Amino acid sequence: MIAIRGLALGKSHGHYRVFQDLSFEVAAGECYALFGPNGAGKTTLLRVLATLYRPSNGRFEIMGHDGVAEKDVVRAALLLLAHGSYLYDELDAEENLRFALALRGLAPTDRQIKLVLDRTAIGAFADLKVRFYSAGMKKRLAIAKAMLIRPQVLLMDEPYTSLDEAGMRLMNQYIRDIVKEGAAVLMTTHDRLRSAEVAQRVGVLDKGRLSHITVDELASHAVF
Amino acid sequence: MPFFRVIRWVAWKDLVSEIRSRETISSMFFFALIVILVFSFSFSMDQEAARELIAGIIWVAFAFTGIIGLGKSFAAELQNDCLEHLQISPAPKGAVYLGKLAANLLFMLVVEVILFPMFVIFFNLDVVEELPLLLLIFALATLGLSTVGTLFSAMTVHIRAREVMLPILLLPLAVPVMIAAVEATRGALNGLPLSLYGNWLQLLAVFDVVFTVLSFWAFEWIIDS
Amino acid sequence: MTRLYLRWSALAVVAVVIAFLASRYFDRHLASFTPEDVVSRQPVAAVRVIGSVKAGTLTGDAAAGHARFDLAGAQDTLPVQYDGPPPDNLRELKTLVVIGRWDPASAVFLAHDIALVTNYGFVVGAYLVGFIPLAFFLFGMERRVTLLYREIKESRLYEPEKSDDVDPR
Amino acid sequence: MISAMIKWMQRYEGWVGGGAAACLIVGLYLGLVASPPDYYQGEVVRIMYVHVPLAQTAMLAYSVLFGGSLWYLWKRDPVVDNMCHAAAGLSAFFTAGALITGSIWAKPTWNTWWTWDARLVSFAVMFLILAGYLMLRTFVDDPEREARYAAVLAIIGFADLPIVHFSVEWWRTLHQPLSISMRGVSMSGEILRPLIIMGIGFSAIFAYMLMVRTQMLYLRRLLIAKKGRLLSQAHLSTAGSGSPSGT
Repeated sequence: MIAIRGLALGKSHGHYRVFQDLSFEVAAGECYALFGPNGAGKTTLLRVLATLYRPSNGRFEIMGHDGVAEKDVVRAALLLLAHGSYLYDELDAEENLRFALALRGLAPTDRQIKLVLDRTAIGAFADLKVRFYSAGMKKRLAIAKAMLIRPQVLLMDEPYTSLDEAGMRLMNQYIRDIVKEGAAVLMTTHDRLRSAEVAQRVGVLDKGRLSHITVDELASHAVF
Repeated sequence: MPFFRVIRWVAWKDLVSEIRSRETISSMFFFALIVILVFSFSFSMDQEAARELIAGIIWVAFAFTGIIGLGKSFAAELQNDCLEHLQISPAPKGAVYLGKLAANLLFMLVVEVILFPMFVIFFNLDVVEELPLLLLIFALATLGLSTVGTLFSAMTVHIRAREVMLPILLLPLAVPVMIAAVEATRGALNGLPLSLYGNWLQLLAVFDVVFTVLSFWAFEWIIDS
Repeated sequence: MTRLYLRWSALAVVAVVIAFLASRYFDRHLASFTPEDVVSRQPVAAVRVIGSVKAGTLTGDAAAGHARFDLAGAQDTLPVQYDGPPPDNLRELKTLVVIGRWDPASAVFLAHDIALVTNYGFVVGAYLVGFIPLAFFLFGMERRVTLLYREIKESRLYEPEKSDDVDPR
Repeated sequence: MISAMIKWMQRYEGWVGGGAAACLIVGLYLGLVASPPDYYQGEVVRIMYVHVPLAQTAMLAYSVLFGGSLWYLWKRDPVVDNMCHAAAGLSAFFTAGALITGSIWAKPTWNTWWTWDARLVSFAVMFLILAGYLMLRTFVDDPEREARYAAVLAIIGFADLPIVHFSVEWWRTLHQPLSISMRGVSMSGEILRPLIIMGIGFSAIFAYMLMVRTQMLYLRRLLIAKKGRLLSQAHLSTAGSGSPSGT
């Protein structure tokens, strides 16, 4: 679960305040979709929660652990799927997976790797250097990575971009699965249709403030 | 031990990437070749002058090639935001540092081992019996350059003018390494007894230990907020 | 702003006074004449004369503090009668400074002390290098602080914000 | 705690500055007028009364920078970071001063402007490290990251200086066996007195300058921060509800 209390981020020793006084929670087994216009601070919020930036005020907890003081525990529990694919161009899919998992102290078996590559439909390209992958394939590989890691908290930055129709279905299926297993999912997105399929709660971040709306309101909401 | 596994995997990742692309080592190698060429033109060398100057030339070439390799080390991590990944992965940062250090050290040593025979050929050096000692000197001094160098590579990767800043920050700090390496290499090449330049090896060892520990500790502040 | 300039003007005045005193002190105690100056200007007060001891002219008991020698300048030479503490540096062909007064009656320079030629230029240079940039550096900084204060005031940024939580203290 | 100390020192900075000026004037009198010339060095010894305090102050400034950097990494206090930045600039200034006055002293004494003496080389390296430090600070965009990187660099550089000193000392004894070395200056009271007074004066003026410069950097950052935050006020405030609520 993610619990955020009075979180503020002034970037750069308070030079510029992106958002302030945010409070909300994402429970275990819940998928929360965060909407908002460009530049509202959605991505920045995810990056704070992923412990990339220090918040300038307030605190947040991931699985009951403080996001600043207990960084290491938090990092082991969460996974961020960001815009950058976090893949090494010269390694192939399998090597990339093994490396990413090794950083978390995990060692997947060949069978597990083959399974997730097949499920994400990139098994045929498993021996290809990631350099030759398209953006959509990289995203699929990221899903495969997440499948192996099974994070308790999953943060996703615009998960649907550059995925094809089948890829989006795959993504949603994966989100449903992991939510069923009891993970907390927080995603930022602009795709109302796709996110409405999986999200239980929806928030709109605009001008540094968060307002909650229901999933049904999503189609008619006019902020973005 | 997860700590050592992380070291191994980081180093392995760099090595495999390098073996497949050959980007770093080939650019280092050709740069060093050019340096040798320029030096042999700019000093008209007879046997006598060569004995005096060659150690300095070797280490100037090695230091600048090393800087090229070090600069590329963390620039490569910028692709696909991999550096961010290293930051937020739960892996101990010190292990990541040691992995990168091992890879950098290996690249530099490989280039040096390829280059050294060229010095021997171009400048008519006589090295057969001192070879193991020379390798030890190379290893110690290269470790000294790459400990701080790896740290500064991570530091300069996020800043403007990073290609300039790496040598500007690294070389003043590496003054002791350069002095010790040049003196020890000169001693070994001229066939002096080890007791005359043994203390330089000690100095190199002290530098290596101090800065490996310091950089290991400081790396966390560089890569993580 | 005015206070800053007032303070620094006061400092500048002090510096000028010190410089004036220093140059007075230098003229009185450290500046030296050449033998030509002494011959042509016939000074009455005690002066310092710089020159080299002419070879073969040093007579008398230098170790006891009594000696006669000729002090050579570029053209003229000056006969010197030295009576004073035993000098360390009185040797032939040595360039040094003799301190004493010119006796026009006997046409002999009566010296009571001997000093080495010193590089006052280096000393003065070092002190100027030490202090002048320091003063300019400090002045620039203080001026900048004052300007920044004024800018912050004028742009009315000093008004406290409603939530000052991320103020860099 | 350091912030409180800085605040306290800023309150009394006028006294520190005045005291420094008084010490320097007394030191000038003692050094230039009252003290006798040295037996061996002659009048040139008077350069020491400005050179040695400059060098000592440069080292003091680097020590402050080192301590402040450690403190910053521990507590992340932006004011301490400002102080470190100020100390680095001052240390570079005093190092340059010490190098130049040392050079002026060396010319009449050793008959050379520069020699590869351990002390000289360590100071030159220190100057280069500080110059690199100041350059690094201008090249980082994010102030938080700038402070972190700078602190690490200052600590690493500080650890390097003794090793530089040793290595150059060994290297020198190897190549120019002590043809010209610093003679152990006989520290008679007449030489010691102006040295101490000038040392106190320079340390005090360093403290004063540190306060002024910290203030300068702090104000500059404040100005940028406040302008930025006015911008974010526009970003954060909604048309209906006026300014956002505070925490």
